Amino acid sequence: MELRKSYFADVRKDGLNEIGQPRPRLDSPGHVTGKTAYFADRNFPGMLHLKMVRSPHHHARIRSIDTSEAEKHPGVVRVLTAKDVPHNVYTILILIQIGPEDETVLADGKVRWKGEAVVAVLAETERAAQEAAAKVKVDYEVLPAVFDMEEALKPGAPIVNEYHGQNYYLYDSGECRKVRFGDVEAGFAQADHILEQSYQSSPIEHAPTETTGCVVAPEGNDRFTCYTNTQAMFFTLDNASIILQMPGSKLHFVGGTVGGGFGGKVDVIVEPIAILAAKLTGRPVCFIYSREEEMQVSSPRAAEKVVIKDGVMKDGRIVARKVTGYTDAGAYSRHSPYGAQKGAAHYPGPYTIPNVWIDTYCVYTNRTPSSAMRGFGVTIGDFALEVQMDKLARLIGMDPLEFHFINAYRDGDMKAHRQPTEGAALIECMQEASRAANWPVAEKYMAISSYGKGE
Amino acid sequence: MAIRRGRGVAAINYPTGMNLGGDPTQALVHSTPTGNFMVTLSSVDLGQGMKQIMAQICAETIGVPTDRVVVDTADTDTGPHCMGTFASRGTHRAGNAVIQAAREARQVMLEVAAEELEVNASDLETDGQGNILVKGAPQKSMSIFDVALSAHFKRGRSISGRGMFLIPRSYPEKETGAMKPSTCYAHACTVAEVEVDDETGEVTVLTVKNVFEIGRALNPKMVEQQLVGGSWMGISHALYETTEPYYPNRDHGGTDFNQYLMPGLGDLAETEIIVLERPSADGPFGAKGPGEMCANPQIPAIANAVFDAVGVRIDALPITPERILRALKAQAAG
Amino acid sequence: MAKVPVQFTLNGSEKAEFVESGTTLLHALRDKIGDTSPKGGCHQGTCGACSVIIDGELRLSCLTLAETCNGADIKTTAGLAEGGMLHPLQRAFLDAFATQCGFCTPGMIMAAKVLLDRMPNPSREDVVEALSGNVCRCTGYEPIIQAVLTAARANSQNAA
Amino acid sequence: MSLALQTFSTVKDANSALQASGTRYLGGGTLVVRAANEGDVSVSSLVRVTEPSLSQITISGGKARIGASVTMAAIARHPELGMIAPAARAVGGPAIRNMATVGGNLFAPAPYGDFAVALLALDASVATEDGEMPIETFLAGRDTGRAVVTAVGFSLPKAETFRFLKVSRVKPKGVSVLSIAALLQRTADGAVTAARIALGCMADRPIRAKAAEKALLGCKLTPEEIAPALAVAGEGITPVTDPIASAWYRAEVLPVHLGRLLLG
Repeated sequence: MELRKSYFADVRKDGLNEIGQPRPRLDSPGHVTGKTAYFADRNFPGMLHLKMVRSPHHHARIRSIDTSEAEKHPGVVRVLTAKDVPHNVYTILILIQIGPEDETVLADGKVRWKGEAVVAVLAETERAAQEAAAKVKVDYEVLPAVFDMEEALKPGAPIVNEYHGQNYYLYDSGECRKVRFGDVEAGFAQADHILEQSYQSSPIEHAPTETTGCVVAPEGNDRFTCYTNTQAMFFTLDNASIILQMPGSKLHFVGGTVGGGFGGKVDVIVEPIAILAAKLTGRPVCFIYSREEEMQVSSPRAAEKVVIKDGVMKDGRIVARKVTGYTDAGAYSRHSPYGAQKGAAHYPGPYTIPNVWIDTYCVYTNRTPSSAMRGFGVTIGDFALEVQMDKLARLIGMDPLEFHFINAYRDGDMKAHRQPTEGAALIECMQEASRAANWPVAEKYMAISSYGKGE
Repeated sequence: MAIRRGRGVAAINYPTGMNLGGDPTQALVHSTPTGNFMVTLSSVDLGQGMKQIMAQICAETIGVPTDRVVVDTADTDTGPHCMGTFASRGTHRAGNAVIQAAREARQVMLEVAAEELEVNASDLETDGQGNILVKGAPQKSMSIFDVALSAHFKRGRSISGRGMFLIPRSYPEKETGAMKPSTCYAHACTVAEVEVDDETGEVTVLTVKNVFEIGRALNPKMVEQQLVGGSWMGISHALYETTEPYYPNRDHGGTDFNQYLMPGLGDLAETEIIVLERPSADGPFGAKGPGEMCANPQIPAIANAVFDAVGVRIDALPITPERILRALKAQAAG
Repeated sequence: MAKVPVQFTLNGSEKAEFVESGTTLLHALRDKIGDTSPKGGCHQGTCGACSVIIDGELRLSCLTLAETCNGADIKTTAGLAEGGMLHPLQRAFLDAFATQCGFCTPGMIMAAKVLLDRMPNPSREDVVEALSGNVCRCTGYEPIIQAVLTAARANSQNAA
Repeated sequence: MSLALQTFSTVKDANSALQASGTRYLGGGTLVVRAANEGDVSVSSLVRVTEPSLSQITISGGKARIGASVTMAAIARHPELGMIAPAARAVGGPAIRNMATVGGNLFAPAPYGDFAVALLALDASVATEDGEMPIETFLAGRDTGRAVVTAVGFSLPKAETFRFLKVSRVKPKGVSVLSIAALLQRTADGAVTAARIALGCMADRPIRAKAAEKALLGCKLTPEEIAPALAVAGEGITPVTDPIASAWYRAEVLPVHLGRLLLG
């Protein structure tokens, strides 16, 4: 890695004692000696193992659940169903007033995705829990499922999630988050070329080497200590408090040392049910996702679809950009309404475009609920935007890198969401990339700066 | 058979912190009797090095070496609230909270030293090595060790501070979408060079040259760790990763590390990282959040490079050999 | 549930425990003996985080039944540092900033150790092959490869 | 019920124990312990054998006999098995190769079982207590047979006659897109007089490319002369679809990779 200190030297104070110094990491000695304590390194005598019985169907009504055989299985201590969960219908962003509550801790009457948690089995050993889980009988009536976002948005599509009542998240702005800037149709009318293209992505798993999980120990005083690898301690504690209808003062979370997250550990999934299990049995409980659960049950990055329509001039100026973004939330909201909205703020990318129209939708389908991942709301949008930029450049016969310079935002430029640009540095990144990659551009582009067009 | 070469470019920006703000983080800092400093948080270290960076930020602010700072996180019985580690917010939000707490503790520390040295606190400075000096008269000094002892046992002062950082929440205007999503943005530009086997659709990423602008590299080696790892993940997202390889058929999702595909040690691209620093107005020492954006620009850069190599556009991720081969066959069929 | 005796040497000291028949070595080490340096990343044999050295060979403790290890000589990353001195590999991982979350690190170090024990001067390709069964999601692998190559160089300089 | 391991000193005793339902043979553990870890409760009892012959490699008279418990690592480093070492090294990473056995590989479903592909090309015999059978017969019936495999045997191929290729997305340790093993006898001027080609991932278990084998007879290994064999390489295949590749993709690239192996 090279630090190019020549850029922005005038606005940066170097020569500090600790900042900017490559100090060794204080946690690394623990890592290389195997001494770093992750949540699963806590082991308590008498700890129970929680295994989840999951829906084999994408969408189904639960006619009945029979746990009697499982309860009799040797080593089984307790079997939990929806009725055991004090506040079974929740949504994690309710803490920042983004509702409605739309997800069940344990399925109640219906499952909306393949892999949904239905019954929790607690046993003395993992093996006993697995054997008992295989004995839980759930009678399902399979319902029509919808996987495709455009299908889900059509009239008459099966309703995925009754708590919403329609297959999209209803923002205060309506069925999508909107950004309107300038007059996009006038921009298209003025453009030399119009290019409309569609991009899509598949769900992506975070795949941290440490799977999601927690170990809960009763403290003996009505408090419960939850050793967890959550990415957000109080966020998880406060949601657990709501779900369990238990004062937060009864909960003690210990964590902060996590074997990789990448956004995959911000859902509040394992902790509430494990704390409930510890409370109902009086025993320590561990609930750790298997690798298979981590891969196929934990929330992935959402599948997205992005449609971009651009109006571009022969001289390289983009004069109008219309973006329609669809985020596949799967069956439940989790963080997706937030992510779709973040996309609306991110488009039209780091470019100054006078006429912009953005709609971003958060759509419900019977796919695995998606949630945050590294680059949430932006990564797939950047893929779409930057492939589109390449196509536009080629459409007008211009070098793709030079085309970027023409449109790059600079300090003072008004963004589509009506914030003036501050602290831009896109141009300098591209100038340095031009040098590093030996991809020459016209001298005039090497002479400009993010400090603004006036300079 | 032909191995065909292409290159592509992409440029991006990325907001630091939770979209639209409203995401607080607090920190507490206190000194021990011998002038070591404890930072208490509930922030989560996912492996990116949050603990180390908070130690360096506290040390710089107080004026002691980093090894005199201990970071205690994350225990909800002791650590004050942090919204969490996500949205490239950890360094920015918690860092600001630590600075504020450390400044308050530093002020008490200087006041105690001022009493001991019989000068005004405003006339004191730290040397970064653990000593407090009188400005312009460095021979008149006192170690932080002694200042802490004095505070604890003689003066009855708590060298401690409280920090809170909150960017007020922005609410998007319904019709126009006017809003303030973030206060600062990191930037990047990546040029990727690939080879594509036009008989099998296999892509080899030869080089990725990444330029990242991240505000301030608080610890350059740790920045490098994250940027190199992120660049690898970007390549992985571009070419390999999916939980539903044959959607709309939802079968055949990988359930292990053999079948959920990511580049192996034998697939690594030659990776160049160049870092620029334009300090942000509200970042701790100017830092922005590099953690997420470093994995973004490789994806479109590779997509564009594949097009440059073989003339087919793959507009769906991941860009698998199968998708390329199908496109090449369609192209050949006219 | 039938308990069976297991007895082996772990990092030079004798261990004897009763475990349930069918218990993996990973569980025996972590839950019975208290050596949590091998990590359970997948329990499938696909991530390498549980790697240990059994009688000089790299093995996956998640797929090895404890009772098949009677009499074996087992080494884990927890036993690598001697007399408070880090092993050159551990030192190299620190210096190369080759750990981020650290979860894969003990397994990586085990895989690297069997390589260097057999091949003091490995090529980059040898390192790539030796670590190929170990997954890291944070680093992009390059710092880990560099750490192993550095440790090898340090070893050969000490030997010279 | 927990998972119980029974250890026997003879194959005979192990075979008796394996008659009980829920009982599986424990080789290297890479298949069966994984299944148990993942919650396959159909496995309740494991059986292993400590008979030393199962771990022995014997080379004599141009023939190799490899005990079923011999690991991929042991084959890869055996000085007289260099010609098939690439197939052994194609299995897993180093730790897996120290555990995975020849016997286990015969049962590994696609996309695993690369070493069995090599054995199929070598026309190996598979031994159980009941005697020996050709590997093709064994593979066809492997789902129903319950007897412990004790060894595999094959004639050592002459240098230059045996070729092996594994194609994977992830390197160096990746699961197969496909694997190909070919045993080719040729005249002094290079014309093929006998060919045996085995394919991995072209069905749920290794299969032969019989049409291609036939089409290669009399051909020299030039692009023009092997073209007819490549054209029929896909006859009779039913490739697997899995996260690595689809059946379509595997079928499409099979002739490409077979061509590269033959011309390489």
